[in-house]
Amino acid sequence: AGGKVMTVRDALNSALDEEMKRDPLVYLLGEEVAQYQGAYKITKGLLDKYGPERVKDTPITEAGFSGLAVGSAFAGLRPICEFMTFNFAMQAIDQLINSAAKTYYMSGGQVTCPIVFRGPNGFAAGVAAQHSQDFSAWYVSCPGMKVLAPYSSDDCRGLLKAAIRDDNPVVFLEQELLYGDSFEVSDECLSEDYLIPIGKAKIEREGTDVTLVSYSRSVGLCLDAAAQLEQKGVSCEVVNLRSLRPMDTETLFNSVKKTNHLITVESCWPQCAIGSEICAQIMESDAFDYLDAPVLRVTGADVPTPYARNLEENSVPSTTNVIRCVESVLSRA
Amino acid sequence: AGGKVMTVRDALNSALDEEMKRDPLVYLLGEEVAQYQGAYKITKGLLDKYGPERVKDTPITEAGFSGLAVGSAFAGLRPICEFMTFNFAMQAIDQLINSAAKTYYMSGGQVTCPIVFRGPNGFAAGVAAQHSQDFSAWYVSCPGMKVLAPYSSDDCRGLLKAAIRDDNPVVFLEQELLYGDSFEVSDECLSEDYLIPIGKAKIEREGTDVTLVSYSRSVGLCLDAAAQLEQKGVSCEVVNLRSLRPMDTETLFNSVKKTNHLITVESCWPQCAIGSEICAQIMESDAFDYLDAPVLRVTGADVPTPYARNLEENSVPSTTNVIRCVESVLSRA
Amino acid sequence: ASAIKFEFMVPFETHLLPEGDGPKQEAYATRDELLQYYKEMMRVRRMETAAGDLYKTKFVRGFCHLYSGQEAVCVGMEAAINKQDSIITSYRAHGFTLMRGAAVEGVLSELTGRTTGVSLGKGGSMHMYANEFYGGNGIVGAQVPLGAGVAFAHNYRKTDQVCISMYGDGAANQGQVFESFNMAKLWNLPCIFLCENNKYGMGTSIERSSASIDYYKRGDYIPGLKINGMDVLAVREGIRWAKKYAGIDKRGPLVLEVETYRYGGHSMSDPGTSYRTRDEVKKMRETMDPINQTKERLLENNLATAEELKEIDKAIKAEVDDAVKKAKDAPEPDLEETYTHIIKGEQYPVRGCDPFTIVTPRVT
Amino acid sequence: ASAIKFEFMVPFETHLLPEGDGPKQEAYATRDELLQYYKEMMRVRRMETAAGDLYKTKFVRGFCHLYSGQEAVCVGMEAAINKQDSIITSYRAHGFTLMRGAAVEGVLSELTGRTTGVSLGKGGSMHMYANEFYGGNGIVGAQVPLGAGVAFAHNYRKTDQVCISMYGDGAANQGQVFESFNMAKLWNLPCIFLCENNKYGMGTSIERSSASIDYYKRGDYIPGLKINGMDVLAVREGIRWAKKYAGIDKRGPLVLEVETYRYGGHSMSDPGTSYRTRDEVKKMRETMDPINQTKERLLENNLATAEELKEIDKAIKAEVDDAVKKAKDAPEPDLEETYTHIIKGEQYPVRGCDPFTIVTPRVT
Ligand SMILES: Cc1ncc(C[n+]2csc(CCOP(=O)(O)OP(=O)(O)O)c2C)c(N)n1
Ligand SMILES: Cc1ncc(C[n+]2csc(CCOP(=O)(O)OP(=O)(O)O)c2C)c(N)n1
Ligand SMILES: [Mg+2]
Ligand SMILES: [Mg+2]
Repeated sequence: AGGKVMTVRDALNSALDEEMKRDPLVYLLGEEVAQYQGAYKITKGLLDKYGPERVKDTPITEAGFSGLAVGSAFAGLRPICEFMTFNFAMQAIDQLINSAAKTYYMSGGQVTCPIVFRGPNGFAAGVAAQHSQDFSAWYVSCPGMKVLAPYSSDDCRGLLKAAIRDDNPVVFLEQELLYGDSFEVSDECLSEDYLIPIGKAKIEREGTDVTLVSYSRSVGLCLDAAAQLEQKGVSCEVVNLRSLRPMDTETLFNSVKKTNHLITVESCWPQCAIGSEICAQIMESDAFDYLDAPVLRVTGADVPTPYARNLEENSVPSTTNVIRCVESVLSRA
Repeated sequence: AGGKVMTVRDALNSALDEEMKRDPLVYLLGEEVAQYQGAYKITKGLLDKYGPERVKDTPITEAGFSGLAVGSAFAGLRPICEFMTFNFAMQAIDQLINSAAKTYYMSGGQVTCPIVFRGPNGFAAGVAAQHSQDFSAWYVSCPGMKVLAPYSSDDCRGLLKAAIRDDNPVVFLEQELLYGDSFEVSDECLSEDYLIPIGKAKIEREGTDVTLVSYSRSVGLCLDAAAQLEQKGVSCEVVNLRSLRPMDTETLFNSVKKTNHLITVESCWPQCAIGSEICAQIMESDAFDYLDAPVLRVTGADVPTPYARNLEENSVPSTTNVIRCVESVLSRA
Repeated sequence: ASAIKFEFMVPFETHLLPEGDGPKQEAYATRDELLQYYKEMMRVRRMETAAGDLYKTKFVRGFCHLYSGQEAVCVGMEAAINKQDSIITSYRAHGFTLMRGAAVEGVLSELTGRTTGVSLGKGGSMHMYANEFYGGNGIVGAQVPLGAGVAFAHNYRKTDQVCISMYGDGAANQGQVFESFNMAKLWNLPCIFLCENNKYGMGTSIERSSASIDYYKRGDYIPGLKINGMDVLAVREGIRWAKKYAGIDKRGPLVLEVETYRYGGHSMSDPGTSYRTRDEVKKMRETMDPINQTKERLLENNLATAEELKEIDKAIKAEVDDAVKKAKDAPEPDLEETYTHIIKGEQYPVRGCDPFTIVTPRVT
Repeated sequence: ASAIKFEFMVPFETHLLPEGDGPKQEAYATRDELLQYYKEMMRVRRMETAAGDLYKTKFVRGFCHLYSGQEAVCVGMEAAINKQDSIITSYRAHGFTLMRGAAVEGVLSELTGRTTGVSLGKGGSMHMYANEFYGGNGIVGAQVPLGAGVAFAHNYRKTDQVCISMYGDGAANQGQVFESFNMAKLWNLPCIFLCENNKYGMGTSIERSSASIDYYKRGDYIPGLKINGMDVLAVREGIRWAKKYAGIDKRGPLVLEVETYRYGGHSMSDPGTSYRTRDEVKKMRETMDPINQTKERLLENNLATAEELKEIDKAIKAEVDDAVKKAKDAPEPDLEETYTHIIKGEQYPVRGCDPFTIVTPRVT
């Protein structure tokens, strides 16, 4: 890292820009992506550069426009379909699962669907229950889909570009609360051909005592918790999954074999979530034998997201939750 | 059991009938539920008995009619909303989650939503990828929803009646392949006020060596496997969860404490499924210390359901999978 | 009190109605009525201004969609229906919450996330409810079938009540709106679909979102009526007629278009000036403002004096100021409330953010 | 060969088209053309009968929706478009798969779930594809926006091609159909929405599912055309006109209604007699059958002899019989195929039904 910094917003925007420049089959559609420059300004400037044929404002009809995008992918285009947030994609999820993810299989490989569904997912601030659901686990459950959940600007550039070049449907889960955050980026990351391989996790911080595994914004939480725990003499290794399906369990399990302790951290509701899956997979792997204590999960609270500030805070995972779990597993060891 | 047998279809049908008779606010809607008597004949005879005001054929507009049903529940009716299969409910899932499950909370308890969403879920025979998804885990993940997954005729009568009388949205997951199956039912079960408490599991078969935990049709698989394993001298305890949210982990964990071994069996895709959740919860509970081997999961294969008979068979869990897992955990002990 | 006749500047337009059917192109109103509407509209306006201020001072968080400019719609509607009739709308819900019986304090305290809020602080701006008011819904279009369902319940119970199921010009393209039209027509539901056409979705003008901007015709086979939504009397007359048509005469659903305008941005984060000109907004304010129009009617017909109106304004200001103060001072909910109201009746343990936080909520 | 003129028994009807626009109420066809259509319709009919038989003998499983009675639609359409034009339809897809280039054997082997099937046995009855034929879709209504997307791609590439996006009378009420209409009109897409009105959904007649049964008018602001779908020449002329309108002249989308009839039940499990009379079916077969009509045109105009037609029938029978045999005898897919074609390109390990079954599929 040469000390250059970039916001997540700019990372996403530049990745979109470069991939649209590179491949004329790539186009972008969604609500307010063109003239309004994106509800969260991720698509800023693209209408001017690529014109209304390639940057399309859609009506507020998620099922319709995502179905249309999928159809155009069947016919050889490479759409990037923005959902203003993934909450609204629930109206369209049949198109994502039944049309996008399953058709390559059902057709015995005849019909491909190179498409990226992207937009913010999970918590935002003060928007209450209908606007802050984390859908990671649902998409992860579905074969035929790839699911990416970037954390940093580097993740965003490298993974979004990889997603756009991928020949499969990719769900690309961003986080609104990260859009304005700045991260250091390397020169390599700024290259127009910077691709992060799908299916590879990243060790964000090395450590020896406990592994914190996470994705998206919760990676930041883990890093904060790790910094605090360092004060107390606890060394955390932080694994950023980056890709949720396929998931790089190898990197994760190697980390566990080293630290012998694992905490999963995410903002999904607890049940049937990413942490649950990691617990199950670790039980079925040889990494299990290296565990000195059972895995604990930090998750969103199992409640619809409340509006009031203090209740909302109480329903979003915090460093307190992480530290409490770390201390618990280490004390058991 | 007095030797009386009843099909799952009749169990469901009689439960609907009795609850409609009992409470004039209960009504039924869905595709082909009235004049056609139900695509799978679960609603047979009800139109004749209760008339077209209370048994309503809907157009093929899942989002619309489930939204309408939810609205009528807000306004004090007690709808039973049939999905021809839960695959089609994916078009409507926003109404189930964002409208039905979250409104009681968002309104601070002002608006209630007593509704049952029911229909077949999961595998059917020879219907390929778009028609055989198991949605259990998605609904289980969502607070505000209750999720039931009956196995036998007894389950179906007692749980459906309880669901209809419940003041919350309930997702009631049936299994098409069970509709024609006959089960013994007790006199108690035939009573018009037979209710099975939501949130309680049932031990279908007692055993000492390993616990098989399951729900819906896979309970049958476990019982078959248990019978086969008995031949080999292995004693399986089979836990039928009945209710997936809330889940009776107490009964389950007590069983594990007794047998010291656990296999989860379901037909969801593996990732972020019910088995995953059970693995995670057991790690976080004291039952974990009683395990003599890690939990293993039997699930649907992680593939879109193929059409060809042999491929389909290969993607649906079988007794072979269960027995293999049992033998593995017991050999590790 | 004797009523005065007012001719409408903008006539109603109809779709598929028999010649001569539809509301009259005029209305009668008394001094008391006009004063009441003036007061109610002014109260909504002041409340929304206060909400905006509370937002700017960070007492309100997240999304906050104001109703300024559109007041004649909620006030005119309420004047035409009764308390057993039902309304459901989108996230732009503050005005309706008030008109359906909440106090200004209840709305503003919901916005500040306090336990005195109409939803106990759990819903926020988009999720407010009241008697026969089914919210406040955040998912564009999703409230439309919900409203048809409320109408279904009225029909099921064989009452004369209607449900007014509201949506915006942007929402008007949502598939479930059309699905609802179809069921409402097939089943002859007393559902008044009401498209509030304020000319924009978020930043998208109606011409860019909708292949047909005649929203009152988009029920296709359902009769429609276009209403000037800047005139509270036109709204009242239109809704009164619609209530009789759908509720009392049981002639089936209707699709109404109410033309209106939002003065502010889409939500607090939108300055509302990138997709329309400042001039356009200014002109609407100057020539069409529903409160000014009502004021002029009162003054021009000598139904009230400028003094009287100033008194009303003052009283409302005091009411809202007081509500603001209370909304700021009221306590936040107990942390336990995080876990209540998930389900009704028997409770089960709820998991918080880690395995050590397990709460069994009180029964509600 | 010289063409003969045929007047249509059932005239086209139009919606929102300028006076005089729309296809002519007559068609010209040569002997070769009529013979070809006869042959193609007969091939579909025989194939569907064979499929039904294979179902009854349990070679085919699950859902199986036959096209008998509706053959003129797929044959007439294919006669009017070219191979670069696109089609997408629902689960009632066998006829289109054939017309778009598959062999009878490929369709029947898909039904029997063999590796020689058009989808390698993985899709079954509802999921068949071919060149510019995008399935075979099982979720009612979902294929309509997909088809609009294919049209979007044609437009994006600036070609003259169209996509015909098909749906049934039951599907016509689905919200995403209307969402697609709106986008197609806004963006002037070369999309021909085509409602195959065969009078019933599953067991629901059109009057019970649809508040308006004028399906060609349900695009509201989109011009429409109603076509007699039992007459292969009417279908051809209607589609030819539509292709010029939407594809070549770029006048935007259309909504076509093709009136047709299914002879059998909705699927193999439906006897198809509880919601309609046997008489109704019989009458349609006797008076409207598309194959018979074509046969009569050939015979009455001395374009072919009964002998010739019998020869054709015989050849088709032989072709289908042979295909049936092959479909029964072909091998089932390798078990490995369970795991292939989940994703394209680089492969990752796939979990089977237990933790001991982990397969890394071959690259596709
Ligand atoms: C399904 C869905 N998609 C997108 C959004 C984001 N969104 C909220 S309001 C809005 C614009 C709605 O415009 P309109 O219906 O005209 O209502 P108005 O705000 O003008 O009252 C959008 C796109 C949403 N809440 N739900
Ligand atoms: C979303 C959805 N809902 C329900 C079904 C079940 N279903 C399959 S076909 C059908 C009837 C469709 O009728 P229509 O559109 O007229 O087509 P046809 O079968 O007559 O060709 C129904 C209800 C489905 N496949 N998808
Ligand atoms: Mg608007
Ligand atoms: Mg039909």
